[in-house]
Amino acid sequence: MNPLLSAATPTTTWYLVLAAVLFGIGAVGVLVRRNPLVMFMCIELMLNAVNLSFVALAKRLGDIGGQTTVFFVMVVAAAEVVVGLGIIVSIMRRRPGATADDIAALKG
Amino acid sequence: MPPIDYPAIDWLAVSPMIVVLVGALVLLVVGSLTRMWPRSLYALVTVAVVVPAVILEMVLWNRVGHEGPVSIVDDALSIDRLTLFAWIGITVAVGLVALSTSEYLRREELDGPETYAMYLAAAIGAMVMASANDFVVMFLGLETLSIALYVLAASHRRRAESQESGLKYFVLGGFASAFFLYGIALLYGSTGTTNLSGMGEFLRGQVFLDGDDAMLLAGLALLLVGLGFKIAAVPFHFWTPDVYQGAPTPTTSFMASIGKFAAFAAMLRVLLVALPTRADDWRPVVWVMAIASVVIGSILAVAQTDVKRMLAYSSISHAGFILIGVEAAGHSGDTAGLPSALLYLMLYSVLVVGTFTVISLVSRTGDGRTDLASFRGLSKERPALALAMTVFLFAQAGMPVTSGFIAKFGVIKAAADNQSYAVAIVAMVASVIAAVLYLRIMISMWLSDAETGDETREKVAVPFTSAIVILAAVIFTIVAGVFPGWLIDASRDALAVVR
Amino acid sequence: MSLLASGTGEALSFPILTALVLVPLIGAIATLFTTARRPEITKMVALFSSVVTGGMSLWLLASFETGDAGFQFVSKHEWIQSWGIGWHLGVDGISLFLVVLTGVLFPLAIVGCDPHHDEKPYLAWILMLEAGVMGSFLSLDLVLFFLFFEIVLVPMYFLIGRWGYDQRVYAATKFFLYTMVGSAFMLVGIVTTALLASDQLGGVTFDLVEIAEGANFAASTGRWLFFAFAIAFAVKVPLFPLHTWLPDAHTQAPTAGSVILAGVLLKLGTYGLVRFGVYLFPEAAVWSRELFLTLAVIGILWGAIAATMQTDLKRLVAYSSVAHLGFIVLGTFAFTTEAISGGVMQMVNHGVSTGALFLLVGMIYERRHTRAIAELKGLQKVAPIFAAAFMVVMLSSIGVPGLNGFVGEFLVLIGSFSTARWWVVIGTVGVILAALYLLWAYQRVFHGEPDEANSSFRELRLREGAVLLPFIGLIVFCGLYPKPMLDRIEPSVKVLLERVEERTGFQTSTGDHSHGDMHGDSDDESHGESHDESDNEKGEG
Amino acid sequence: MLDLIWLVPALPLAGFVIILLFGRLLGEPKAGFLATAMVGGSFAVTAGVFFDLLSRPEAERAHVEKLFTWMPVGSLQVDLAFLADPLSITMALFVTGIGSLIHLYAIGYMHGDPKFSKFFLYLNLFVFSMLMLVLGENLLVTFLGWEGVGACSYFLISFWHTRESAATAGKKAFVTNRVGDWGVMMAMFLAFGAAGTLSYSGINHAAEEGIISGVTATAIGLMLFVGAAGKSAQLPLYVWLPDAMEGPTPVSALIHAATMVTAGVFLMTRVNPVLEVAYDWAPTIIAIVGVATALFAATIAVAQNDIKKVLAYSTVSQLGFMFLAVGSGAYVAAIFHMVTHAFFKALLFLGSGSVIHGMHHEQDMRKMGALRVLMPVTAFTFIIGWLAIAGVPPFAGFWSKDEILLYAFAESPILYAVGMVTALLTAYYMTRQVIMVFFGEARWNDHSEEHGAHGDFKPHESPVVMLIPLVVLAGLSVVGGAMQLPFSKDLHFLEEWLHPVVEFGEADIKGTWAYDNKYVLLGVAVVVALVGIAVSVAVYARKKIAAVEPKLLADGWYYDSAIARFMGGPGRKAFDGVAWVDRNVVDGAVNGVGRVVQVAGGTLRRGQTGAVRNYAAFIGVAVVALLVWFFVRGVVL
Amino acid sequence: MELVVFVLAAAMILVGAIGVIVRSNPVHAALSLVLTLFGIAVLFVAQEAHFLAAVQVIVYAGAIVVLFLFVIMLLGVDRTEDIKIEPFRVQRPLAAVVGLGVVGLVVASVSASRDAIGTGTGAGLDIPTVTGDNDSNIRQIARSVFTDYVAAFELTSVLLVVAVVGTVMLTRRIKSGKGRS
Repeated sequence: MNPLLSAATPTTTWYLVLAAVLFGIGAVGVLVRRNPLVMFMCIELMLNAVNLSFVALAKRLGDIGGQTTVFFVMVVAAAEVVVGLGIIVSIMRRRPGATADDIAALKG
Repeated sequence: MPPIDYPAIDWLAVSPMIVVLVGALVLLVVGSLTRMWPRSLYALVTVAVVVPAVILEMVLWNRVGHEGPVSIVDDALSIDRLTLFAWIGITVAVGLVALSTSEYLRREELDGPETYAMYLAAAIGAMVMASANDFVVMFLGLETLSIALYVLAASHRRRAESQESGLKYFVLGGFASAFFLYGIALLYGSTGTTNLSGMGEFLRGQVFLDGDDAMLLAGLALLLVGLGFKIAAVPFHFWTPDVYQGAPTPTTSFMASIGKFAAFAAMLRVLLVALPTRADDWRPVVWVMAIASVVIGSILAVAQTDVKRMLAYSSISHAGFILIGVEAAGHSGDTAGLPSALLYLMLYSVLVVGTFTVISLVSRTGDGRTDLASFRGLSKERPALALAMTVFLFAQAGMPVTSGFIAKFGVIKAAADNQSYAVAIVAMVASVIAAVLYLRIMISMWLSDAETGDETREKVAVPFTSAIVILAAVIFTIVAGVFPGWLIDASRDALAVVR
Repeated sequence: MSLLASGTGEALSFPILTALVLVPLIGAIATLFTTARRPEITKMVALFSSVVTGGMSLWLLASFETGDAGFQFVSKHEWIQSWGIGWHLGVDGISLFLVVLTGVLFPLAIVGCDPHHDEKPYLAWILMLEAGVMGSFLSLDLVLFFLFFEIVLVPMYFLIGRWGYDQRVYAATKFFLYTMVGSAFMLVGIVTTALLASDQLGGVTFDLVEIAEGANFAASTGRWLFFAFAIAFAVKVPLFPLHTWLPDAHTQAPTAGSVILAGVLLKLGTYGLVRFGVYLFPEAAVWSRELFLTLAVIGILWGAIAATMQTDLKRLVAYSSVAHLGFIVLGTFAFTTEAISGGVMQMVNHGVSTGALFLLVGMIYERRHTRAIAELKGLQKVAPIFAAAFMVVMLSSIGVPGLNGFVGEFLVLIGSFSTARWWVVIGTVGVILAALYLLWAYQRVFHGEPDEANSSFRELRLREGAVLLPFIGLIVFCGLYPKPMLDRIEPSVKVLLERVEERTGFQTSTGDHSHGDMHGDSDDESHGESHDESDNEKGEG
Repeated sequence: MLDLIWLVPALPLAGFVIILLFGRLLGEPKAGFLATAMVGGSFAVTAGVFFDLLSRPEAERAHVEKLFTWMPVGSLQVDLAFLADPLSITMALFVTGIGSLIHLYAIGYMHGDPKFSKFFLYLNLFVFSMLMLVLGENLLVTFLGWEGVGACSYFLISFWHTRESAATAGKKAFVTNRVGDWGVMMAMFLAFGAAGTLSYSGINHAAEEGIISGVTATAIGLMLFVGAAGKSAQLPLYVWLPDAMEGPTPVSALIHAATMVTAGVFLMTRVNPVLEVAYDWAPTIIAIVGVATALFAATIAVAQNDIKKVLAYSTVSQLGFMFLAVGSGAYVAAIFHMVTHAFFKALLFLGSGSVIHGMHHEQDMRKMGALRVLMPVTAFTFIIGWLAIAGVPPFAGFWSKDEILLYAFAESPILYAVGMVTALLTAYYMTRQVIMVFFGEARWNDHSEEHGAHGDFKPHESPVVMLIPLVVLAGLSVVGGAMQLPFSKDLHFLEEWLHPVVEFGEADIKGTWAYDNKYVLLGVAVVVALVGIAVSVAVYARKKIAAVEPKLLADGWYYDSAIARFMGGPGRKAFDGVAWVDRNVVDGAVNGVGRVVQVAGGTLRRGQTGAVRNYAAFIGVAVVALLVWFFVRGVVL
Repeated sequence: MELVVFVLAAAMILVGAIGVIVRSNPVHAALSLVLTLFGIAVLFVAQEAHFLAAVQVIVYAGAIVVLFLFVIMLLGVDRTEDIKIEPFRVQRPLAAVVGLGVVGLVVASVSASRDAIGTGTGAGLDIPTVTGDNDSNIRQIARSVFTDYVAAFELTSVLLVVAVVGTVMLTRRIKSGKGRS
């Protein structure tokens, strides 16, 4: 075992950094993907990154509030997905196979 | 296992929300179980729900005056005059929007109880946002409002634009919510609480060593992103024109009035209750956002040809004005900023509902005729409607004797009170630029000659319920412009927030 | 010393000033409730309310206490208490005649001009305009003034935009926006003034008199504030180089609009400079006088030269306004009793003569449907009485002694000579140019043999003559016997200048003649030094 | 009687008002007689005042009649008041006297004109204004009249306004006069600044007391002279006067010969104490300008063919003489010459009018000749006027011109020499005119066909209303010199009379060579006049010498056309330039701001692509910016 | 041990996340998302959030991703998206700026103040520590939900109502003709 590994126990910071990276990937995903469904997924990634942060911080702070918050966030995420998918379904019915870039009649 | 120590609930304090919630559920349940209700009844029921809510809010206003502000449900909600001011504004606006929606839905063949239930549910979200003393609660309120608005924006199923706006709003809203939430997480990490007043207290007692507050500030930054998105401030405004234009017009007015009111109330609370100690950090950001909003909103508005879109940009500019008040409120010892922002919101809400109600009538069947040409000849066809629109537009431009002037005056005064003269001047000059767009609409209504094809257009119908809304808004706009004293005093009373 | 001291004692049960504002407003609303099928009733209602207003203004003139410098008929009520804004109206020698002019001009404009379509809203807007203008001249509260000053734009916008000529929308929009830019600065200035004064006054108030009497601004602050006000007024006046909205607005406005615009609206700017610029910020006004004098003189010449080259008769008259208003500004910033009194006279006189000129041009347009000078010819032969009326008004505008235009101009120039010598020397050249452009225009329009299109030009009709008669009467009367006016104007001006002198040490009187020689520069320098000293005092204080 | 002085201007004013209201009702000729009666009445009152003044001791020969306070503000207190003193009454006498004669004449001259009554309307208004000018107690009342006569002159020059040239001439007169008015206004400002008053007595008193410093007095004097140069048609502002001949001939006689144009001389005389205080070079400038104008105009007159143009340039020239007098300090001589000039020049003009009338509005002398037979009275009176102006003793012009030249010599022999040359030229061109019009062969028969309507064209003598004034004026031209004869101190009636106003007199040149040899000068003058006449006769009657009428002189040294070319060329371009800048730069900046906003809006719009991913990206960038700011605040700072 | 878990879970998370944004087929993306969600669930366990880990797997990985897949199938939008082409030239550079910027700055901020974390006086301090044995995680959450967060909890009911009604509103077929009346 090299000393780095042995010395290293993942601290809260590690989790936070991981969460930040995940959040960043999610954000980049929203920017680069054109399929609205995949964009939603990326938003889910971002929310999960936040959840991860909350949980890690809750542990570090010794406060259950962070975990409770994650619980609520999950509810919100679920609700968002439901509604978001609803919107997509109603759009896709009208325009099957449209990408996010195609849906740009309103501009200027 | 120790028993759960349920928090005591001050039922009177939450009664307005309960009334609204009950209204929403009644509409939903009874409405979906029965056949189509008679014309306008859904809207009238909504109004009937709103009226007692407003009354209760006034009772609470009085109570808070006597007993002082309280925080209830384990500090999750603050019942102070900031809350109540916002609540009154929100509920009144809901009533007005509901009334103006009634005939719209009939015309567009979308009638049903769901829209009204959605309004009321969204109103609860908005009320929660305005009163939340906990970030989690605020986030949930925000999401309730937002999700309802996503749905409402996309709810005109015959219009592709409506669905497009719903999708855009949803994607960007979700994106911004994630930032907002991340901001909450980082603040939580730095302070150990999600409670606003708790956070404020903690920060007051905390001395940060070098760099220790970096996470706090990063959280603050992300929080401002979320809030900036909701209030539609530059540079988070990109959704606004598209969504305002595409959404069904009553929904647009809902967003512009209630949405903005709730978001600003939440913003004020976050910044002034949780983070007043970091005012030196956020004030410059708000300053930049304010200036950028007034200027860019105005400039972009000038280049438009669609009235709804113009007003969307102008709402960005108005948001900038309100941000000036917020910025002023960030100065230590300031007593003018918060009241001016609230006053602006109250006056603007009514104004914007009136404006969009007119637009919803002019947009004619299909809700598509919102370009400038559609307003051509309105003064001949419907002089009273054109006159009302003129009042609204002048008010938005900040002409005296209308509420718009009082609103701007208050904000400018707040800025001047804190020596932010540059902001004040930039804002006033930008409002001149914005005046161009109001003038353009008026030119269409009053000064343009009829063109071929105009006479074959569908005539603009002015149904009774919408007329009531417009009349009420006009009266309020002028009365508040001439006798604004009571509103100013009320907004000033809101200074005593739960800290 | 207080300007208010004598005025408040007035025990008048009837709030005449409030009525002056409200009667036209009520008239406007009443007009809207008349039926469109009976236009004559609409017109009667409108005319009635404007005549009542005019009558009240004349009554005001009659019962005005001559020799009393303070504000009279003061009407002071709480309005927006929480912001310290009050309904404070009052009239003194400076505003009195502007009020009367407003009261007299509007009925004449209503009678004398025909909108041709949509008479009802037209009259309503005119009456609303009257209320706004009255309010502006009477307000003694900064916000109240701003309110009226700004609201005036709305009726004017519609009057130009709806009843104007082919370029009306452009002109109306330009007018509206241009003026609004100025107001934007003024609003910030007003708010800041009140807030900065509140420390010295012990509370925020927008009351003009209280601020002016009770507050003293540091030199640099006062200058900034002054400029915030001055920009708005400079646009309104309009002062070179902010004048280009005016030719467009005047040219495109319907006749009544031009008459009112030239007659009273422009005076809001010059009046504002005196009432709010000089009165509130004497130090800054004195400090910046060279700038304003220079711009005024440039305006005089520029307006005159530009007027000479116009091909549109109305545009020519519009540019002549730029030149004439330059004289008023020149007088204002000369800070002598004669000059400012002359400036106030000139405000009224310009209103009368240019108003009449626009009426006449409007009549030409009614008959010929053109304003192009090139298309008019030989009108004097076919319509000698019309030509004579035009001639009298034009001579007044040129500033021929014995007519009213001369009095103001002369007093401005002679009054300014002691404190602004070289500006006067140059500015007086404008007198020459006035003759040039007006006579040249007159020659092209009225002289010569009328061609076919012009030979059927109709002679002045009775109604038109009846409208013009009061104008001509005023032109001659004020030219020959301005004493009653000056007697009322002078005390207020004197007090104002005493204030300027007291605050700045600027030598305002022309009284000392012992060194009245060509070396005027040395005088100016000594003035400069003295007010520099006072700067320092205020800076420390 | 003195307190009735207000009646003097009031009567013509009343005439004006009556004709204004009832002019059409009165019609021809009643309007004319009414107007004449009013001016005549005015003359009578003036005469009464004159005798009243005469009956008083010299010190009391000044009376101020205040009507009301005109402009009281601050330290400026201007009354509408009249000053009856020897100078003003002298002026008023000849203004009303000659005025009434010319009114009478005009009744005949304007016969048949459709605007007959309007003509008298203007004429009465003019007399009123002129009386305000001369009777004014202060500079401002004078200025009122000053501008009033200018306006009336404008009306009357362009009386036949359908004629383009008349309209242009009127405008030119007014505008050129305005240039002079600038000077008068400056002088008023300076005087007020220095003396604190505009009243003549105040200003003159201040000058005498030394309150007005030399430099200010110089400025006042020169500025007034600028005004006088405008009104009295001196270089460089004389250009309007020849053009003013577009007006009806009675107008030329009244306004552009006898009265209005002398206002400048009057004004300078009025403020002579100020000129006395001024630096010495100031009057010298006036004298030089005067004599230069005299010579200049005389040279032009030599080559004119229009009967009125000759007289117009002659007027300019004679006015130059008056200014030479003023500049030399010979105010009395100036007034003297003004009066005599009024007599004979009015006579000449009226005579020419009579000729024109008889010739059916033909003004070209080349188409005249031998008219003495057909128009005997006109010819006779015209010849008297000619002798008067040519300086032949004992006619009026000789005495007054001689007195001026005497003073000029005392000032400087050069001035005298130039004056003499001018006198020579005057005799020459006036003789030329008389010969061309009244002698030689009749050239008008040749052109009879040109007179269209009048099939059998034949010049005729004028009606009697026109001849009476001619005769009266001829009489005055003969005896007018008696006012002021050089032979003895006792014969200096005018000097004596004006003494309260003009203290400067013959005593002041005592001891100079000129004074001691004034009879020599007298003789030289006679010789010069006769030489001029002789040469002219040789040229035009005997045709022994070829006539020298170069185009240069006929076109007035091209001065007028140079000005016209400048005004039409660079001047107009400059004005156009200002208008261009106004439109494109000043207004262009305004519209430019609007365009900038629009362009900015258009550019920013492009960021609003409609693609939700772009929006997200922009928001993301803003997030990064915010994070950077807060990171900087938190960590770096 | 902890390290190994963390590294493995982090690898799952990141691989899954990258999979979501680079897999051109939406079905694959959804499946990658499942991977990430599982990885997060693992870390929840590592951070003593047992209840949340369960919910994460059941609700998130189970219900939500299934919903995604369902919709993909329903709409037949499982066509691959050509992610090599980017119609907006600035989009990817901006994305890079945003990604790197957000990650970099948040990481920098977090590490700058890493020592300050945990100094906060949380509102939940009276609740026994997460690691304590005296109360299970689920109980603690329950207690927290019904005391401190009862308002939020109640609000979720509204939220869910909104979501349900909203979805109904959005997806209900439009009736042709003159509506329901």
